Amino acid sequence: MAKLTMAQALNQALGQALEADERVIVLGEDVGRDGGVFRITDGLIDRFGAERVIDTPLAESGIVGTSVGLAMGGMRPVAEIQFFGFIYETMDQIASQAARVRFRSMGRFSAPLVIRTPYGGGVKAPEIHSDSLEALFVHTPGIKVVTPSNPYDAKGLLLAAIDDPDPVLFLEPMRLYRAFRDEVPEEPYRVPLGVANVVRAGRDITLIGWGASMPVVLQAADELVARHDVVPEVVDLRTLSPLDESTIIQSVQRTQRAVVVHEAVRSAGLGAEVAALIQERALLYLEAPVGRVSGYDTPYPMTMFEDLWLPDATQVVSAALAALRF
Amino acid sequence: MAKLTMAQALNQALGQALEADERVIVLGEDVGRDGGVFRITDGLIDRFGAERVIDTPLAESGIVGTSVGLAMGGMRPVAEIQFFGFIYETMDQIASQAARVRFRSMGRFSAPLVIRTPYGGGVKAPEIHSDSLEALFVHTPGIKVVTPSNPYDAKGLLLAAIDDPDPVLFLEPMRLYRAFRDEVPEEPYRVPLGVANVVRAGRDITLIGWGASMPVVLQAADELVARHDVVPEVVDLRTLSPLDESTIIQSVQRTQRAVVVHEAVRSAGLGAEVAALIQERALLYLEAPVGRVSGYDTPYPMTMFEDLWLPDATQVVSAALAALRF
Amino acid sequence: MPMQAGSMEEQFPLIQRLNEDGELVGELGIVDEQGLVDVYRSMVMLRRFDERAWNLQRQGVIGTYAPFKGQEAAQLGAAYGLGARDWLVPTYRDWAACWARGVPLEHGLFFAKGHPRMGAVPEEARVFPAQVVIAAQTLHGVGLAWSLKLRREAAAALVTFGDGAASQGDTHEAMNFGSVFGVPLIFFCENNHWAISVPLERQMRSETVAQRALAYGMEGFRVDGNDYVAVVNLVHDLAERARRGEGPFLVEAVTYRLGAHTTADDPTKYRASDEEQRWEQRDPIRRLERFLLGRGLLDDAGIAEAEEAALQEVEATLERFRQALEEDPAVLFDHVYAELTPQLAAQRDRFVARAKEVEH
Amino acid sequence: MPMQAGSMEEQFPLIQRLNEDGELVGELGIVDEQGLVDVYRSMVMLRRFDERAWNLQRQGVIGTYAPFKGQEAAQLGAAYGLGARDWLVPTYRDWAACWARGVPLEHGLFFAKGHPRMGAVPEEARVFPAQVVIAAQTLHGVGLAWSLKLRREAAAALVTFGDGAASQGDTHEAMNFGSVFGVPLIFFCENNHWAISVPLERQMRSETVAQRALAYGMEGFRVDGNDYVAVVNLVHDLAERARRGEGPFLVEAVTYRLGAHTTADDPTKYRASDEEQRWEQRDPIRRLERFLLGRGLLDDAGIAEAEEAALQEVEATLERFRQALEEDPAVLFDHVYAELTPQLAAQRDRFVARAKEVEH
Ligand SMILES: Cc1ncc(C[n+]2csc(CCOP(=O)(O)OP(=O)(O)O)c2C)c(N)n1
Ligand SMILES: Cc1ncc(C[n+]2csc(CCOP(=O)(O)OP(=O)(O)O)c2C)c(N)n1
Ligand SMILES: [Mg+2]
Ligand SMILES: [Mg+2]
Repeated sequence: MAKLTMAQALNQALGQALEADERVIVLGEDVGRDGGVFRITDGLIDRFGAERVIDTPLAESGIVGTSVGLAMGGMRPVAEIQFFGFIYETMDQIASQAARVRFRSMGRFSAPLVIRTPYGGGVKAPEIHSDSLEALFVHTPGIKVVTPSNPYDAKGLLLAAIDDPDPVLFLEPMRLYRAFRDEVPEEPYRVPLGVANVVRAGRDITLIGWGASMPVVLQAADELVARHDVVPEVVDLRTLSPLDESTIIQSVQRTQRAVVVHEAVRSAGLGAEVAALIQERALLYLEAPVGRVSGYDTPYPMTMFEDLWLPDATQVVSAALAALRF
Repeated sequence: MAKLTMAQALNQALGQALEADERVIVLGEDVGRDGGVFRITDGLIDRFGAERVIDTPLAESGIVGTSVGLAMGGMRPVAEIQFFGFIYETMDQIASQAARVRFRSMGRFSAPLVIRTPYGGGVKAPEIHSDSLEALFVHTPGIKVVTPSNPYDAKGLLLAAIDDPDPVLFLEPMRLYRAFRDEVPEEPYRVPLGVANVVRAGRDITLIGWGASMPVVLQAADELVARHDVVPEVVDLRTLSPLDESTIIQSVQRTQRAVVVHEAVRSAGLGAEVAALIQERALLYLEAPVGRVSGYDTPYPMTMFEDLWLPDATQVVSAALAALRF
Repeated sequence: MPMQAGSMEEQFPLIQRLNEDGELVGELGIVDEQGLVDVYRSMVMLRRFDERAWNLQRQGVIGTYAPFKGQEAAQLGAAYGLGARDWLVPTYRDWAACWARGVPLEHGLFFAKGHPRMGAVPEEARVFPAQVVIAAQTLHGVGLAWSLKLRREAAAALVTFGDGAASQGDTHEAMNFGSVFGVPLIFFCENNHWAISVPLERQMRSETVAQRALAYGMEGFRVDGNDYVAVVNLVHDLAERARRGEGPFLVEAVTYRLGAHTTADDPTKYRASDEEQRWEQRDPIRRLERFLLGRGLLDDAGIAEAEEAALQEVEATLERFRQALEEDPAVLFDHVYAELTPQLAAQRDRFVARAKEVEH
Repeated sequence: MPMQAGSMEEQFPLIQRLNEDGELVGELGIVDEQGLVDVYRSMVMLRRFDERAWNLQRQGVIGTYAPFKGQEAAQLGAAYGLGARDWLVPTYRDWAACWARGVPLEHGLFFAKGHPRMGAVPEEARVFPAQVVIAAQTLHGVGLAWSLKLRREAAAALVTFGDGAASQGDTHEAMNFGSVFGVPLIFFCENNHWAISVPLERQMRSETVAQRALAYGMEGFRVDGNDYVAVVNLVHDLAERARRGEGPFLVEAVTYRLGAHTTADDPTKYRASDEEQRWEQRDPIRRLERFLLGRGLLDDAGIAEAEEAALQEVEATLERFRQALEEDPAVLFDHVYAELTPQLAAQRDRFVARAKEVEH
């Protein structure tokens, strides 16, 4: 089996989807000749032509809005938004259009499109390029939200997202595009949407993360084991909407403690939903408050200081220890 | 003192702000001759002229984006977005522009604008006209989020919002515009931002709501007292960002139970943040999980069934009793 | 020298075939005289429906309704100009156009009622569900037309939008995408001169909507939107050209919103009644009626008969509407996703239990 | 007959005063010969800065940097065409224009470094902070210009944006608002022919950006953006007219991005080197140099001297940049709101404590 980076795994998935299904097209800014600013669509235009791998004009609402029409017209568009921070430009076409087509038409129409977008910090990108805005879309019924944390999941989740009959927002942690390699099977496979991954079984506390935060969570888990004799269970949510609540609850019922980790701003982030759920469904099991390790309530910082701003393993370890000593 | 509806109180506040400060202008779709689709700006164009009470072209990003430029240029624009559901069209200008001007320029510039918008259900409005999207903006640093639940607060909060040196999203529960009247002093006054209102002191449970949900919460409180011998404390958040955490926590530390009520969709709604906060800072006081009474995880429904979909007092009472019997 | 404003009305002259007095000033083109009688009868029926819907709102039977009174010729011309395999992407005021493309009229009432079936367009009708976010559908029209092109379907699409909608960023992005990708689409602007209370001249400084086409290297046309003959011929030609790959096109149908913006609106607050009266003279039905009377294709008996048939049809529509009112509220949960999520399944159960409680 | 595409380049002819060979083909207008020597020297300095910034990124001193190489004449023409009380609303590639309006060049490095001071424009400079969301600033430009009009200030504003930015909905809304409210603004499009890897002809089907003005009843102009003399005179005239209330205007400055999109970009992937070479011939600095040499206003010694002065100025800029690197990270919390909220005060304390820990 080949060892691929997440970027390569995603590229392979897109190629296989284009190959398998004529209805699939890829569109966005610079996805054609340039292969995307992160090279995720590299080479696709040569294999599938400019009619199916399309450089669009610079307009995000245009990209998603036409994708909605394309999807309603029977195509399977995979749209790229160049950075998640620019998603605001097309919020209406996502939240009020793509996510509502099925509901609005009582199932007569649907909008099975995938919106891929790089997100997260740590690569010293300019302003508005590093924001983690997943919570906004978890609060939006009608669209699914998915984010892989490793090359294997990236390929399997993306293929599942393209198959899915509903619109999917597919968040790619840009810091992880080339951070490490995984064994990735050559043939197409699916990782089902809606199912969290218990990355490590444990007993003392549940650490919950997703996407870009997973390496931080895993590093913290290592430290907890190595230095503090704490064996955490680690859950990678993978699909953020709909949430795999039962995996979360079952884990916390056993471990009785939890810390949730995300890069997004703290207030009204997805960590709040996870904490609210746990106290709702497992209060009597809880030995300590569900801890949140997150970004601060400031705009994503100028990158000179982003490393100080981003959650790191030390903070996760401290939060876990605080929960254990509560 | 005159008894005014919320619509009248808001209209009075706008008139007084326009009168007191030349820099204040009012702009939006149909705010001029028509006086706004809810008549909140009624008569202002006659008093202050079409240069200060401005009918704009039909473009929300245009309204907020030019308001950002106006504010940076020294004006105090009060922009109206006709219905909250259309805010998506201008998310970038709110979240990445207005909310970041001060941060981006290290304080050299600021964007002191107010965006007023009617929100919430119960008036049988068309699709996308009744959504409660406050959580999206509580998750957006740099902007304040305010919502009154009665005529008195409406006037005082709006005048405070217009004074505020930072951008404020001002959410007006359209169901309450003309639902009842309050004594409202004629002279201008301010209700400070960032301070929740303990509407009723109580002992057995804390009911937390805001804006359009407050009448539901109050009705539930009445029922709890009258029929169940339960004396709830009722908190009206009023400012949703920044949250008045200490009022919430202090109340729950006394009552040891809480239910939070909102019309917005449940997942990742502001109720999650309130619940997460409470378990974080008052877990050992909690005798029961913080309950959430909210909309369902569907798009805001077609209005034939909105009454069934919206939270009502019965649900709040049940949630409170569940917490008490936990 | 830059182009000076002021010449656009000349550059985009108003295309007319049937003038205000009902005189033919061009060719009938694709329509024949008997067909025009049918169109006349349809218009009368639609006008009666529109009035009836207004009253239903006043009686509290439905919620906010947006009347299309005055725009019947523009809407029917657009709808009937299309071919059988062409698509319509409508806005919220287009019940006449939708009806002509196979969507039963009660959908207009569903929409105003907030009935879940409002957008459940019949399978065979090539029509998108109406939506209310101004201009969002212009991009859907581009995407749909693009899908037709990609799938090599010999079909075109027509997307409608208002004069106010022309100010939205989405409309610009749609026209730009549409022209860059050469999609088989007609951008059909129903310029009824008002966006709620904002008149055209405060919506834009340009004289015409049609001239926007110049920004995109697209062909633009201004047509008398109250002249069914002109509209249907223009749309027919352009749809054919679009199917041949010559699209997209921009059509500005110059018409007028004879009624209020919606049942919640009071136009006396913001517009002069003499303007309304001037446009009453240009009423598209009256114009067609005069033509038909003049040609001997219609007489008083025919008019009475048209009215009679209209009332019956409207009654039948109302009857279908009433019968649809028995709807299971739980349907709200069934089309959020293709399959119920675990969360929604649980919430659906709670909702159903509560609905039962409330019933009792 | 609708307007046919194909005539726009004639309708908006390229305004030029100094041709590619450095020959004067129009009047000097507001500039004098000595002033042109200064502008030449500035351009040389800016070019050296731009190259140096590129290298600083390669050395890891700063992050992603967007070079303005090739656009110096357009930017300086725009900046110097404005009056002292006029405002500049820039995009992210406009460090030359910003510098000419009083923003020290190290701000370009701050921006690329992600330094909190990137947008801390000096109080006296009438310049907005650069921001990266394509086209968002076009609306800020309209709002700012509107505020000048409302406050009866005799001042105008100029907002810059790229050819790619012309596709965004915000640009449309800005031009429409601007023209409806008659604001004293120049929409200044730096058409450098590329939006990252997307060439102009796939960005829009129209031949020119200038013709977009027709959609708004606005005057539009196409100017040779590599011709400082043409640009500065045009902007000067339009700013004056804008201050008199005749605005807004659209200017398309036809230029070329001689370098990569940013330091993260590799243009050999998507564009032909002969195109680049063709535009190297039109380099704005070379053109001015030829003119000055031809007039005897510059000689080899003068060129060498300009280079020398440029290097010194760039060094001084770098020195100021380096000295600014000692910045307190806690500043991130101080400008979220005018006052720290209770949450932010607590979070700031935690952040400071942690920053101290990390230091040790
Ligand atoms: C994005 C958005 N903004 C505002 C509204 C509220 N609104 C509904 S109709 C309307 C005016 C539309 O005018 P026009 O496009 O001319 O269409 P008409 O109503 O005349 O058919 C407005 C402002 C909306 N539905 N969507
Ligand atoms: C809303 C938004 N979408 C995408 C981007 C990413 N991006 C940065 S520059 C650029 C191309 C801009 O082209 P143009 O407007 O021609 O300006 P130029 O870079 O040529 O100066 C893109 C797509 C962005 N910054 N903002
Ligand atoms: Mg209209
Ligand atoms: Mg460019």
